[in-house]
Amino acid sequence: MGTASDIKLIDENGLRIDGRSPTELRPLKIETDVLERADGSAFIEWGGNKILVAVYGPREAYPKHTQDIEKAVVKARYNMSAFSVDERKRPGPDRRSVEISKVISEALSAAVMVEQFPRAQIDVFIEVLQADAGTRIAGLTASSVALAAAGIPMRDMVVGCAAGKVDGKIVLDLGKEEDNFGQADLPMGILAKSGKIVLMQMDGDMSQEEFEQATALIMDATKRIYEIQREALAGKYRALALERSGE
Amino acid sequence: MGTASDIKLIDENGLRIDGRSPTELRPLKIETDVLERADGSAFIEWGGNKILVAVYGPREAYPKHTQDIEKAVVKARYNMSAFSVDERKRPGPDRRSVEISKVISEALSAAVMVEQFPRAQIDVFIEVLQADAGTRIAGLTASSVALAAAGIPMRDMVVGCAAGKVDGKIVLDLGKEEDNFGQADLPMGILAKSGKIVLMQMDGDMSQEEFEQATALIMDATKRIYEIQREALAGKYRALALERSGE
Amino acid sequence: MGTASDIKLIDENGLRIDGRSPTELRPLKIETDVLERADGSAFIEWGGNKILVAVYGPREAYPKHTQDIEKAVVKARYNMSAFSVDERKRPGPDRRSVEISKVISEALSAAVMVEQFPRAQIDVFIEVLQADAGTRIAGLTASSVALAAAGIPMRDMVVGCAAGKVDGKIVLDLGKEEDNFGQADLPMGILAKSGKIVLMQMDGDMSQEEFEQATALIMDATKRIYEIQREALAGKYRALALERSGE
Amino acid sequence: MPKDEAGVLSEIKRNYILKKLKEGRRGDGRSPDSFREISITTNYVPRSAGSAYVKLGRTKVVAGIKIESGEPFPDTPNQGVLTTNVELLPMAFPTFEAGPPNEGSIEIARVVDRGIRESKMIDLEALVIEPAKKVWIVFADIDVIDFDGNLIDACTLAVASALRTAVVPGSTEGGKDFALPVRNLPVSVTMVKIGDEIVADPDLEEEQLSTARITVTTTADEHIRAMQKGDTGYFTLDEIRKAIKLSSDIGRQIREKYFK
Amino acid sequence: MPKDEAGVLSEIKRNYILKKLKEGRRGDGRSPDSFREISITTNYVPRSAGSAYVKLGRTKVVAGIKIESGEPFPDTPNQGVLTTNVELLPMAFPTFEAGPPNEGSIEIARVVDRGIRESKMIDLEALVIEPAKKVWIVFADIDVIDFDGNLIDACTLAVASALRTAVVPGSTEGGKDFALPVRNLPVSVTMVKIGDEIVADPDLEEEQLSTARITVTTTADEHIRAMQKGDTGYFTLDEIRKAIKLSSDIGRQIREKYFK
Amino acid sequence: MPKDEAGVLSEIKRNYILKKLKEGRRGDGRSPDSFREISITTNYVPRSAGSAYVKLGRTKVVAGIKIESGEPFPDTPNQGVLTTNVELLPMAFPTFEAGPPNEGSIEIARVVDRGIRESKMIDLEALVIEPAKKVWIVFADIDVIDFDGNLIDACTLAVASALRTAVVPGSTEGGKDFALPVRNLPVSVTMVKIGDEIVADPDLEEEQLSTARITVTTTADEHIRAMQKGDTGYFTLDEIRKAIKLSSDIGRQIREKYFK
Repeated sequence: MGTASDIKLIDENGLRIDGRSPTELRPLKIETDVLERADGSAFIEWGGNKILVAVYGPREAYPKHTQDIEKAVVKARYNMSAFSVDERKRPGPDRRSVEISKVISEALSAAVMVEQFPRAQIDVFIEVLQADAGTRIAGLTASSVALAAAGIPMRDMVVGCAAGKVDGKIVLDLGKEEDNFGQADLPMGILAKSGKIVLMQMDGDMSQEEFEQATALIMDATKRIYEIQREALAGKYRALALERSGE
Repeated sequence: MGTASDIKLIDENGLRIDGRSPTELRPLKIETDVLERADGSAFIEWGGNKILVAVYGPREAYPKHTQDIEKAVVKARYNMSAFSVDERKRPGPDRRSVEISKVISEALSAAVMVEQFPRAQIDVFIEVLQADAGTRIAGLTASSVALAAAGIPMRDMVVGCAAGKVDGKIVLDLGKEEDNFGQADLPMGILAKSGKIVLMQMDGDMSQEEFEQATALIMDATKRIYEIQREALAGKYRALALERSGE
Repeated sequence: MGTASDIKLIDENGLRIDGRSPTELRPLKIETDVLERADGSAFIEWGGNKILVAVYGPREAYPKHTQDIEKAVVKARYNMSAFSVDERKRPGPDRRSVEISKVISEALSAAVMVEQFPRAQIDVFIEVLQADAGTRIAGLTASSVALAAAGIPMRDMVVGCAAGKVDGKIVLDLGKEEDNFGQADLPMGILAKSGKIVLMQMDGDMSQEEFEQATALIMDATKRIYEIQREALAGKYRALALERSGE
Repeated sequence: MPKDEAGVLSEIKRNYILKKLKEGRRGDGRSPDSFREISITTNYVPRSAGSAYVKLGRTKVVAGIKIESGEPFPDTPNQGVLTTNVELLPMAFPTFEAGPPNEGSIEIARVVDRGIRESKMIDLEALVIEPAKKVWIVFADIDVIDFDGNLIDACTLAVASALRTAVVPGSTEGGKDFALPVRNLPVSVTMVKIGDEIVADPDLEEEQLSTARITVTTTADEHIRAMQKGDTGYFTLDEIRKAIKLSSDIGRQIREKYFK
Repeated sequence: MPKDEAGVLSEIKRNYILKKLKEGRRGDGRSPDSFREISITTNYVPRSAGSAYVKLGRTKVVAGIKIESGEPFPDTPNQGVLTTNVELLPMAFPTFEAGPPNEGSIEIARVVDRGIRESKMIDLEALVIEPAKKVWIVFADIDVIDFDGNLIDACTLAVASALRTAVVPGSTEGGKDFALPVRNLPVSVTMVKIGDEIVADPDLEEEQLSTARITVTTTADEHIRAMQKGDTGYFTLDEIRKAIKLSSDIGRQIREKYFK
Repeated sequence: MPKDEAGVLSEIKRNYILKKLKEGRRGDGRSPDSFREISITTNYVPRSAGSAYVKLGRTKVVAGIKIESGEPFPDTPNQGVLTTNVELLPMAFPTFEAGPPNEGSIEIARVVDRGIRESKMIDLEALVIEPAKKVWIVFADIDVIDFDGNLIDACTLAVASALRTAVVPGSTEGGKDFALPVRNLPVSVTMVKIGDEIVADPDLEEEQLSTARITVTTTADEHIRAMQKGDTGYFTLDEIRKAIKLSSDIGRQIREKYFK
């Protein structure tokens, strides 16, 4: 986690540096079907994050030796564009993005009905156009929407959400300064209906008591995020319905 | 194109820094069959350029997925040797050589009777041993000769030639200083008999009128270069004839 | 070979910087079956060298085009761990390790009954955990033991041993300072029983007379090293015998 | 350029397009010399130094500019540096693959770069911090996110638009932030030859039917700043003259309509 | 994680292990919350700055530390640098291949690194030679030489043990050599879920049967410093609570037994 | 080494060559200890610092030298740097592929380099510009353009010839240009074993028939400066003695004939 600093991240009124309360999410907006070629797509703006997700598949897994005869392989590729962060990022995967791609792939695999598509591959391309804190959970949240928009059968939606520790206090959904100068970050991926945990990473310093507080905040926020996911998809189906009635 | 400079590239008599008139080519010499292993080869000296070309094929395209069931794939690989330029060049392709390889491959494809060799590959290896200005058109000119020397059926020879703009004037076949400090360069690849244009790139600053002047110079020079190509090949056939009569 | 220096490598009594006589080997110890997964393994400590060797195979050679229809391919991979040398070594092969892998592969091929395993591959992984001088011959010596421990039929054991020139004198088995500041190094790989030479490299400055002295030292030491190899393997078979009688 | 998902355009579609072209109409109803609809959203990635999201029909690209201090090239000690990179993201098309730039994306980036560079759009001489030691390096990176043909023009539009809004972070080097000094505006126009027809701004279907491609980049003075012929077919000199004229005309219209 | 040599665990073995687990016993007789035998040999590579050879059951790894002077990261000018790398050597398992780190070894290295880093085991602020210019760079490299499951814990044990014995070569920078300043000791505990059971320190067979993996790294204060969930299955929140508790307990035992 | 185009030498050719060898004659009529015709053209690439085009029978290589200023290696602060690289160009043989050096070309480059280096041909100590800071770096690059066996000797001949004519661009560092200081001349002689015979300067056919290869590089004092045994066969000690003697003799002849 972050480096120590003199910056006061929570003020005397308990408000955070961007004015949020400890249990408040940053502004969050999801749009579907933003791309034409992809089988499904979504665009998420979450705080300053701008992330595009495209889904292709199910299609035959390639190269052949990667095929699983029992189920589809979900392959997420998390990528930061060269201009997404303060210092220009050299194109291509680095160790961080390889790890994030792996945990997101695993989280989505738990939600998709992979057993329906043996030998297939489902590609989820996550492009971070602008990065604020929490790109992996924003990318995960949008991926789930893009999969649904692609019509891929899922047992549940995956919601990404994080809580962290800032100035010694547990708060929801860290912003950039909080991420840089906070004491802990706990990103999670949760199946919306069942509450099962399919992604979890943590770094920093948290007592077991603080972990309880953090997960309570996350579990509660999950419902709100799920609503936004549903609305984004409802927008899609409304649009489809209109299209049809317009014929 | 080049950087601005105080160097005078054309003198009061209209002569260029190396003494040439605006419509004059640098000295140009082509030799064939300079290598033993290749199916065809050529060596070109054009100004200070020294370029070796070897042709292999038609042979089965490999890997298999690169095969075209309707025609042969012509694959040129333009490469500068480590010692060919002022500062030692790291071995291996860079972006410039990848682009040049692509446009040369495309230009040669237009000349070779590719439809006679479905699923085949024709490799053209261009090695720049010493680089002066205009390596791509010199390499292209020699490639055409090497293909013919390899006995590969062609509908026409490809001639490479460039014109450019120097001290505000359109001149033929830029030399090194002209390339470095000139205002425009227009390399072209032309089918000798039909005058069709199969390679063209331009960078710098040229009015549409100047473009007309430049292409006029090039079209005219094409004939002279084509003669040199023919002679190089005639030399080959003369040599063959002598060999036979000597038997 | 080494750089010139004022360091006196042989003292007035003819003893070397580590107290050895010119014909003395550094301490040498070999252990087998130090790993569980490998089909055979050996650990060698030779002077300050600590080298681990694992053998896998014979197994089907992969990729297929590397198969030899007449015999097994022996593929040694010599690798230095990042912490094996003074300055941290970047992981991955460099030119030196590629060359060493090649000459060790060739030396072992001469000893293994490769004709018994057409289309197969025998992998020999050599990991240098701590490098002193002479890692290649130590690795070769241990590889031979690991192959035998894996039960791979061999016509002879390969013994690695080196001699060199230090302060103008021919001595056996150079140590680190001798390697750094000596005048020649001659590493050899010898078939223990037949005395055939299957690896030889030399660098430095040696007269033909000095070469004779050096090979005499090496040939003599070969017998001693071979004894240590045999004992390491005998230990293995003794252990096996005990295991069986204990059943 | 990649084939469509079926790998090749169906014979029927192909004949339909060719027939229409002979009648002076394109598959989507355009005239041979017209561009698809263009939409430009600048400042799309506000945290970059400059950015633009461009739609050219259904082709979509995002350009982002980063400006950092660094060393000049030894042969141009008194100039800033421009570097242009194009990523054909796998999200943009079913057969695009992740990995280092291939010859296709390298060609696009180099043609876009030449247009920007040779038009002298950026005043590189105004980007020197300390001669021969420290200059501003302008990174122009383009993400191709949705592919339906004519990437060169979409990318040139996006980079040019992004550069026009870009800010040099002078404050990081003890000065003040200032607008990137830009002057000329290069417009690239790409045309392909289908049968004997030349059409501008080809979509993917048209690219698949074409035998040769030509890009002509011009500035407001109607001078040519960069050209690139592509593909295995040919052009006659007259066809190239026509293409240059077309580029010049379309460039004027685009400048008029989008860059007032 | 790789399959065993046959590619999959035989049905018979699988059922045997699952059945035993229901009875609270593991294939090798361990209880669900117990580790395999641990053996730690420090100073195994005496010429490195610090080293340790760790056996965790039949899993074997060697960690070596190199400490060199170099530049700090621009955003942490007053701190030394730690970098952690794991090599899954092809000697360790039949299907491991030589080559650059794959996603498996990268994940292991990053989880090990986070445990060391977030526990603040190394006092990075004490590793500055000249602020913003020169600091000590600590390279922790781990060779995996024999693989039988649970690499994260084996590697964390090895790196932590090696760091505790490491010496900074201050004499190369005009000072004195000094012991690397370490304080907290992170202990990582990895657990997997097989059926509905959670077992600690899985061996390879158990990893192949498991649906989800979780690593919890704690310090002596029983605070959590790093966590990582892996694999395509899930945990309930209660299962994670249980895992944290287990990690805390096992961490205490390991500290007690091996790091007195 | 690569096979010929058919992949293997035909049985007939093979038997013919073996039979002739027993009679002391080689396929092309040479005696076992003779080289093919050598042709050396120096200054072949006049814009490089030094160059040579060498034909050894039908094997052809071009060596070019570049000399640039740069940093010395930390362990040899008072010496210039030599680096040797061999490119097996795909134009040289049907099965050579473009790409980074493979183990074959690396071995060749390293054996050539050792011969040059250990003979102390170049006076590296005379290549210091500023001790520990700046020295001359000598890049010896070799293009293999036509391949018919025995690359090590062809490359050594080419590099040695190129170095003898090389000029250090001292004027770029405020001094004067000067001839690269060279003294000893290494000559490498490569021999292969076919059946029980040892033949020098093998062509491709002979390389394909041979079981073992040995290179011995000597200087005028007939000392050995570098040796390399290759291939999966063996030599007896007597065979190596014979090879050393042969190398010494041939080296004398080559020096006599080509380097007066």
